[in-house]
Amino acid sequence: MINVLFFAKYREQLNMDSLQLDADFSSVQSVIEALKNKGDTWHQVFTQSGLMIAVNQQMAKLNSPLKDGDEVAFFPPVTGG
Amino acid sequence: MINVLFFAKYREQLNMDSLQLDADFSSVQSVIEALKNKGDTWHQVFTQSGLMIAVNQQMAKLNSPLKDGDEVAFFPPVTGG
Amino acid sequence: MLTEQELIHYSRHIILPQIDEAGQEKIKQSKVLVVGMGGLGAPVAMYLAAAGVGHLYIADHDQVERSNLQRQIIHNLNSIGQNKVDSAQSTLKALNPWIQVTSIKQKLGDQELDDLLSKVDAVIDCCDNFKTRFAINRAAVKHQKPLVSGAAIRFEGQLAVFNYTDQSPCYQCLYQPDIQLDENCFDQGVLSPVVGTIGTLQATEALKIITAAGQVADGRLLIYDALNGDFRKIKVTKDANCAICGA
Amino acid sequence: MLTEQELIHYSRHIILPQIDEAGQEKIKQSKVLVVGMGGLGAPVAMYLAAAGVGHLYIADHDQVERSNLQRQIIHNLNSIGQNKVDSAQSTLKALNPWIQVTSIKQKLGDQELDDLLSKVDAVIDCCDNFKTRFAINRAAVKHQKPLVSGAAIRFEGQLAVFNYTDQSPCYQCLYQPDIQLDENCFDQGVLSPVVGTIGTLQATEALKIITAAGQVADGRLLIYDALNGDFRKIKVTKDANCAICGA
Repeated sequence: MINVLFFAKYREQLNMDSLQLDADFSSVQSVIEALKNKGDTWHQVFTQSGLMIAVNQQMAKLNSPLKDGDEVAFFPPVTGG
Repeated sequence: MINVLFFAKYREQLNMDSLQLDADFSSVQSVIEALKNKGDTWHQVFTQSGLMIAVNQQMAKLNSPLKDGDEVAFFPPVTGG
Repeated sequence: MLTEQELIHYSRHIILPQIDEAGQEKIKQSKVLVVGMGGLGAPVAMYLAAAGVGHLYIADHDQVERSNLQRQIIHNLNSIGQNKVDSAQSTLKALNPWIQVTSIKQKLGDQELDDLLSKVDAVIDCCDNFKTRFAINRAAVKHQKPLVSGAAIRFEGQLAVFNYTDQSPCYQCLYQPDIQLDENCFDQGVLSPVVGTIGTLQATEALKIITAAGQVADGRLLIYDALNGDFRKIKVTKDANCAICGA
Repeated sequence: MLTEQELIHYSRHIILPQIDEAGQEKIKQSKVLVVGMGGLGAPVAMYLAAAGVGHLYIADHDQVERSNLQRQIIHNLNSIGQNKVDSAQSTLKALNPWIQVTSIKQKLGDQELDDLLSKVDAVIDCCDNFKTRFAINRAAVKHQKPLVSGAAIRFEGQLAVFNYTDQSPCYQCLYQPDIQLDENCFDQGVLSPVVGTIGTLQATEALKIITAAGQVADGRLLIYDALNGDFRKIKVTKDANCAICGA
């Protein structure tokens, strides 16, 4: 089981702040693949450039490994000032 | 066991942001009594007017009951502007 | 209707889908009371003016002193000795010509607050003492107007929205009126931008209330500790026995 | 030495035990570069000026437009068409006569940043594009100067301190240089006080770096979502293979 959180723009676009995935995932990349299959909006959000990832409140990468019970958070890059 | 957190001015005055009390406490008041006995600074902090209390991230009162594993946070009132 | 120049002025709001032209029109139609033109009131009034709140009521009975300038960025060297509301009004009118600013120079008691709360859509509490904070809350509850409350001192700040709905707590559900404490910046000091952080958060909640964008942060207290850069949220519930807002 | 008038001006800082007269003297001796005089740069420069940063270097190559005034509170109606640094400089000098302000009107490339970073104690990134953000980071790493990075758009903000110690991550440990994104306020919009919140948090971290008060918030990214009033902290570690700060 993986807890998935969506912050800021992604939370708005998906109209959801969290969901639970009841399966095993080896890496962040595999979670993203699963989310992309949930529909058009999902596919759009998870193919945007610069997607930022945190696993258990620590910055992570696409190939970061996951274990049961991990929390994966997605949030957008911000460059404006 | 009770997890005790200190925020803002109290954290500074006690030079500590948290501690663990390994005993049973029936209410917030009994936690305060235990803390007051830890020394002069502790006694001073916990006799200040307006002490604010949260139990498990929810506002609480002196007579709020506690159960094993609760988190009790103390923080000062602020009126400045 | 927004004029062509207003559409340009507010274009960075209007492009936000949660605001849009309709939201900016709501901001233009809104009337907001800001109590206190000190450390908190400065950024609150400046950002609400820049954002286009159509009618700002600003209240303060003090004059600008040199020691205010360390953090009260609505005032400047030329303001020293002036009434704070007069100094604030010139800054606000220079930021935005499309808004109306009404200055209130007297100390606010129950009667003045009763009158003011009948006129505005929301009140932003930027004052520096519990007595006025409780009086503002009483008037806000009486007139069923949202109260955006901020406080800051030393390296600490607090933020909460009260009285947003029938189910929301009021200020007196959180703070007991018998509290014996009025720490002020004169005695205790305050790090300059800490008031700015709390004030800008107050302005944001006010704009969310006016436009119905997002979720207003009511029913909770935000605690900010600048020394370790920490923000905490504490849930605050309505006290059914509250002397002010209880049934 | 602080003069008698400065002691009054800064009295709300000096009374703070973590600042004291010695800390205020450090603030007076400090030199800080603020890149960008827009939404973030406005509150950063105003609060650092009010707080007494002795020498502010402010950089921006743009002119003030009407649409800036919705959030860039350092500028006003009279500034439209002026260089942003000129408009900013007059506001800053009116806030505090004891400080020195140096304006840089050109676009900053590697060479200009190299020169500037050799002169200052810290750099505050308030710019609006990744290219400049990466260039500022390179210069900050080269000169081993702390970088206080802020960003804001829509209802969102981010804050981080980089390069504070040898063990701290740099901007490029967090953001990859191949990122294809430059969302700006022109396309995306921004809620007026959101830039104020991130900017005041940047100013606070800068003052903590200068005075060594509290714990500087390095090694983490703060994410602010104004729509639900949420703050989150994400741990950021140094990337041993970072092309910029790696060994």
